[in-house]
Amino acid sequence: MAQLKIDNVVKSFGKTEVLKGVDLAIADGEFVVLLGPSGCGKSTLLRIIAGLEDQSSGRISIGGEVIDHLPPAKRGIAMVFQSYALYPHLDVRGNWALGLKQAGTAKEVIDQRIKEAARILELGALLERRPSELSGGQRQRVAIGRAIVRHPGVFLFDEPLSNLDAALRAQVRFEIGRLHKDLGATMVYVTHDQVEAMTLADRIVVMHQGVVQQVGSPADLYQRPANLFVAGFIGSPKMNFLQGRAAEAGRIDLARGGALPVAELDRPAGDVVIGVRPDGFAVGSNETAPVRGKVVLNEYLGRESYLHLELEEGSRIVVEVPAETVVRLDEVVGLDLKPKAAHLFDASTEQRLAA
Amino acid sequence: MAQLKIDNVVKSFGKTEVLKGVDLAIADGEFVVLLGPSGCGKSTLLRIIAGLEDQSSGRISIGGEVIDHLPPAKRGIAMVFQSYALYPHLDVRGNWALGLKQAGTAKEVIDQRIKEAARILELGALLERRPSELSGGQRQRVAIGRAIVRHPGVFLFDEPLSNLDAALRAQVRFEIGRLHKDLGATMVYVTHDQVEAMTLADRIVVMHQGVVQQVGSPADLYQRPANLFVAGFIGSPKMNFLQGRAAEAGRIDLARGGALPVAELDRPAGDVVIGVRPDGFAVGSNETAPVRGKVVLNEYLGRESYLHLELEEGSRIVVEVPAETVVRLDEVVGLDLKPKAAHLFDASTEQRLAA
Amino acid sequence: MNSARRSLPSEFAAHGILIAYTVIALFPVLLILINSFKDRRSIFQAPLALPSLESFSLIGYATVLEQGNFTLYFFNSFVVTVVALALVLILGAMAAFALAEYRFPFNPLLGLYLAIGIMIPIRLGTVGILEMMVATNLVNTRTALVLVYTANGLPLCVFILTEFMRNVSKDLKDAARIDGLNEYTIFFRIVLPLVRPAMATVAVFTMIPIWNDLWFPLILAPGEAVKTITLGTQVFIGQFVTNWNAVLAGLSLAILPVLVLYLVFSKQLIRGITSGAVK
Amino acid sequence: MNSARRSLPSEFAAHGILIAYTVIALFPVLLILINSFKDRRSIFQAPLALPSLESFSLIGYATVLEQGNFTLYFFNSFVVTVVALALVLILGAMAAFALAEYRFPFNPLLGLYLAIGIMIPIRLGTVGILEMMVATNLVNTRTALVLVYTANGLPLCVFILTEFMRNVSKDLKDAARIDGLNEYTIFFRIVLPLVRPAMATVAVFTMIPIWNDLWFPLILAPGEAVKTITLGTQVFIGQFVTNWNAVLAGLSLAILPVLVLYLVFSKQLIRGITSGAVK
Repeated sequence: MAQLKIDNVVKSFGKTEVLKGVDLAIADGEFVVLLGPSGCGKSTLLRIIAGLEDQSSGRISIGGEVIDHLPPAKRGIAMVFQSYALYPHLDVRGNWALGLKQAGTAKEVIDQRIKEAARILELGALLERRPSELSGGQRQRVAIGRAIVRHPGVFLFDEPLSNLDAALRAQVRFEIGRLHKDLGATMVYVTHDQVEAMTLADRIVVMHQGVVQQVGSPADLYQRPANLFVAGFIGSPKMNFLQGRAAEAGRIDLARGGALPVAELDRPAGDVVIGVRPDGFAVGSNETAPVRGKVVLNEYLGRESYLHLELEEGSRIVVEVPAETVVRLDEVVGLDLKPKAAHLFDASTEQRLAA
Repeated sequence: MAQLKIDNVVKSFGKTEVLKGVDLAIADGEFVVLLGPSGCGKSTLLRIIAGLEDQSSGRISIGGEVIDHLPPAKRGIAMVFQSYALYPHLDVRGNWALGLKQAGTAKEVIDQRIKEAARILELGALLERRPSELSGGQRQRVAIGRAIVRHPGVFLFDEPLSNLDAALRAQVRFEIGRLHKDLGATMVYVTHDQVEAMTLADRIVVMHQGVVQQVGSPADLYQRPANLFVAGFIGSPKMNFLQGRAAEAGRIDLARGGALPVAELDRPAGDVVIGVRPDGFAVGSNETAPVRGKVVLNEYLGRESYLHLELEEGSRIVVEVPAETVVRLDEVVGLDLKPKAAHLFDASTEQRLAA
Repeated sequence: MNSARRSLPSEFAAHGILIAYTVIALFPVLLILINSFKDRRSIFQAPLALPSLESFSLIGYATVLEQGNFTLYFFNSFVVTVVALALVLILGAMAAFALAEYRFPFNPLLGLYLAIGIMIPIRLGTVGILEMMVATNLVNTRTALVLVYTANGLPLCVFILTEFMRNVSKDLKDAARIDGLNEYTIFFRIVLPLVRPAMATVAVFTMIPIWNDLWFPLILAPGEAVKTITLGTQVFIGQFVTNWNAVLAGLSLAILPVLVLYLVFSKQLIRGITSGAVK
Repeated sequence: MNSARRSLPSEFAAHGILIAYTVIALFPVLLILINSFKDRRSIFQAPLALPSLESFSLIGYATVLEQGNFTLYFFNSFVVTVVALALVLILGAMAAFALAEYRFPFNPLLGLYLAIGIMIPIRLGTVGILEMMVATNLVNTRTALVLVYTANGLPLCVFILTEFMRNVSKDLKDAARIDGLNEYTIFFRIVLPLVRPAMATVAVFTMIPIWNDLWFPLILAPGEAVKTITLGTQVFIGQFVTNWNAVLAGLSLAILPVLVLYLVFSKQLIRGITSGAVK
C-alpha cells in the first residue's frame, strides 16, 4: 500500500519560503498532478518527496511510515526527469540495471524485471542501444522504464513531456495514462501545462507561490474554481474577468456601465469579479445585449474562432464562436451570457462566492 | 509596393536538397505563414529571402526588383528572431538605432522613428534599458521594434513566439496580429505551430521535406486539405485516418470490416483513406453504428473530452465528445459519421479526391 | 552576458577575498617585497620583520638600477611582452572568429591542428628555432622573442576564444548583418565586446609566461642590449655568492607588471572567472 | 556526450592531419631527432641530411647515457611528473566536483580564489618557497618538486574541470542518487567518465610544463641524485663549448614522454578538443 501523506511541509531557501505549509494526502493507486506556473514550488515539493532536498519542517510518509530520514533509494519511489537523465555511457539495459544492482537485487530478478519493462514499453529491440542512439521519445520511454524496473510504490514525474515536440507529447502522454491504468501504482506528476493535468489526473493540486490553491478532480477545478488564480490558470483560452458590483440578487452592475443578469447570484455580495469562459458568451443582438465590444482580432481555428473584443471601458475579452460566424474587424457586437456560465469571485479576497 | 515573389528556389547542402523548387507570390500587405515540421525547409526559405543564405538556384524579387545580388541590409526587409538576438551591450535605443545609423539615416529621422516605434509597442519607458534588464516578452517586443524602425517593405518572423511561455505567447501573438493591421506591411512568418499559423495568417504555405504541400487561407486548409500531410498537420487533435475501399458511390468498405456511408463520395474511387476530425464522429447506438471502438483513455478537458478508442482492427482514433458524455473505460461505443465530416484521399498518391 | 547584477555586499566580499589572498597566498611575494627594503644582514637575521629605521636600505634597488642596466631590461621585457601579447590577441581573436563563424572545408580539422599545437612544447624545437633565427639574422633581437612567443601563444588563444565565440548567438550575428554591419564591424562591434572577459583571461594566461620566461631570452637574445628583466636579474644569482639585496629588489620590480595587469583587467577578469559561478 | 559517430574518412583525415603536423610543424623536432644520430661534423656540415652510413653515430646517446647519469635523471623526471600529475588530477577533480555540485557558503568566492591562483605566477614566490623548503628540510628531494608542481597545477585544473562538471546535468546526478549511488560512486562512476576528455586535456596542459621546467629543479633540487632530465641535459650546454651530440640526444630522449602521452591520451584528447567542432 503506497499512500503518500504530506504533513505541513515548509521549505525555505534563506529568507524565501518556497513552500508555505503544504498538506496533502494521496491514496494508493491515485494519479495526482501538481500544477502551477514556474516558481510555484511544485518541483521543490516533488524533490522533497523524492528525498533530493530536505524540507525545512513538516513530515512525509509513504504507506504510513515516515520517510524523512531515508535516502532517496530507500523510499520506495522512482522518478522520471524532464531531461531524461539517462546515463550516457551505459546502454538501455545498463541504465535499467544500475539501481537494482546497487540495491543488491539478484541477477535473475533483474533480468526478469528488465524483460517485463521492455514488454510494457515495447523497447525489447533497443536494449543494447546507448541513449545517444535513441530518439527523444524513445529516451523518455527508457527513462520511464528505469522507473518501472524499480517496482516503486510511488512514481514521481517531473515535467516529463516538456522536452518533446507536440506530436510526441500526445503520444507519451497517452502512454503514461495507459501505464497508470496497467500498473495501478501511485503517481505524482508535476507540470505547468493545464492540458496535461486535466487529461491525466485523478486529482489536480493547483499551487501558486508555495501555497496549495485548490485540490480536486479536473471537473471540479474546471466547473468550480476556488479562486481567481485557479479560474485563470485552468482552461484555454483563459477565463475572462469583469469587475462589477452585486447590489441585489440576480443582477450585477458592471464597473463601467451595463448590467449582467446572473442567475447564480442569490444575494447581494458587494464588489465582485465575474469570470466567464470564452464559450460562456453568445453573440447576440447589438441593441439589447448587456455587454458590447468592438472586434479587434478574429483568430480562426478551423472549427471555432476566437474573437478578441475591446469592451467599451477599454478592457479586452476573448469569446469563442463557431467558425461560421461572420464578423468584420471593428464591428461592434453584443454579447449575452449563457446560462450557468458565470463564476463569481469576491473582489477583495479573490475567493469563489459560494453561490 | 512590397510584393514578394519567389521563383523556383532550390537550396542544397551538399547532396541534400532542402528546398526542391519553391514558387510563391505574396501580395503587398499580405500576412503569409510558412508552416511545417522542423526540417521542412521553411526557415531556410526565410533566410534566403533575408539574404542570410544564398539559394542554389532560382530568384527572389521584392516589389518587382530581383534582389538576389543585394546584401541583407539593402533588401528592404527586417527580421525578428526566435532568440530575440538583441545586442546585449546596447540599450533599447541603441539596438533600434544601430541599423539606421549604419545606413546613414539622419539623426532627426532616427529619433522620430524610435519615438514612433516606442509608441506603437508602448515601450517608451524602457528605451534606456539594456536587454538583460527586460523580461522575455519585453525583449521580443524590442526585437519587433528593431524591425519596425527600419520601415521595411517586408517583415520576416522566424518562430518569434517559441521562447515565450504560453500566456505571453498569446499576448505577443495578439500584438503581432494588431501590428499587421496597423502597419499594413507585407509579413512572412515561419512557425511549426499550426495554431499560430491559423490565427495569424491571411494565407498559409504548408511545407514538408522542401516541397510546398498546399497554399491557402486557414479555412481552405482546414476544410479542404490537399493531401494526407496537410490533413494530419492542421487541426488539433490530429485528424483520424481510416483505410478503406470505395467500390461504389456513397459508400466505403473499411479495410477490416464495416462500411461507412460517405455522402462526399460521388463515384467509385478504389483504395482510399478517409480522414475524419475528432469532432466528425457522433457517439451513437452501439448496434447499428458503422464503426465501433473500445474506450482506452478518456481525456477530460473541461468543456469537451477526447475519447481514445481502439477500433476492432487494432488501430486507434480520437473522438471529441461533450464533457458531459458518460463513458466507462473499456466500454465499446458505436460511432456515426457526421454529415460532411469525411475527407477522402487516394491511398497511393495521398492526394485529396476531388469529391 | 545577462548575468544578474552583483550586489554590493557580494562585490565587497569579492574584493575582501582578493585582499586576503594577497596577504595569505602571496605571503612569499610579501616577504620578497619586505626584504627588498632591508640591508643584507637584516634579511637573514629577521626575514619576517618589517624594515625598521635601522635596517631600512635601498641598497638592493640602487644596485639593480645602477649596475644591472635595469631600465633597459625592463623596457625590453615590456616591449616583447606587449607586442607579443597584442599579436596573439589580435591574430588569435580573428582566427577564432573565422573558425567559429565560417563553414569552410577542413574547418574542424584546422581547429584540431591548432589545438595540437598547444600540446607540443615549443621548447622541444629550440635548436631548430635557433638555426632558423641564425639563418634569418634575428639572433639577439627582440623580434626573435616576439615571433617565438606569438607562435607559442596563438594556439591556446585560438582554442579558448573559438569556444567562446561559438557561444555567441548565430541569430545575433545575422541580426547585425540585416542591420547592415559587414563582417569586420560584426567582429569588432558585436563579437569582441561579448568575449571581452574571455580575452582578458587569455591575455593573462599568455602574458605571465612570456614575462617570466628565462629559456628563450637566454638562447635567442642573451645580448646586453636586448636582455629581458628576468634574465637580467639572474646576474645577481651567482654560483657561490648571491647578491640577495639585488635579487630581491629585482624580483620586486618584476611584480610590478602583475599589479598593473590586475588594475587594467580586474573587472573583466573577475567577471570572466566568476561568470560560471554567478550565472 | 552524444556527439555523432565520426565517420571513417573523417577519422582517417584527422590522423592524416596529425601525421602532417608531425612532419611540418614538428620539423625542428625532427631536426633534433635526425641530428642526434649523426656525428658532430655532419651535424654542422649538413644539418638537413639524414644520417648516412658514414655520418651515423650514437656518440651522443653514449655520452648522455654514460656520462650524464641519464637513467637516473629520466627516472627522477618521470616520478616527479607522474606523482604531481596524479595529485593534481585527483585533488583537482574532487575539488571541482565539490565546487560544481554543492552549495556551501562562499562557494563562488572560493572558486574565484582558486582562479586568481592561476594568474599569479608561483615563481614570484620562489624565495619564500625556498625558505619554507629549507625550514621543512625538503631541499634536494623529489617531494619538494612534487609539492610545488601540485600547488602550481591545481588552480587551473580546478578551474577547467569545474566548468565541465557544471555542465554535467543535475538531473543525471539526482537520478543516480535515486538509484542508490552515494556521492563517491556518483563522482567516480557517473561524473568522471563524462569529463574524461576534459581530464585528458588538463593532464596534458599540466604535464608538459612540469616535464620541461628548469627553474624549480635548479633552485629546489639541484643535487645529483634528484636532478631531472631537463636540468641534466643542461650540463652539456657549456658557456663556450657545447656538446651538441649529447644535447641533441638528450632532447630526443626528452621527447619520449610526449609520444607516450599521445598514445595514451590521443583518443580522449581528440574527442575533447574537437567536441566543440563536431557537436
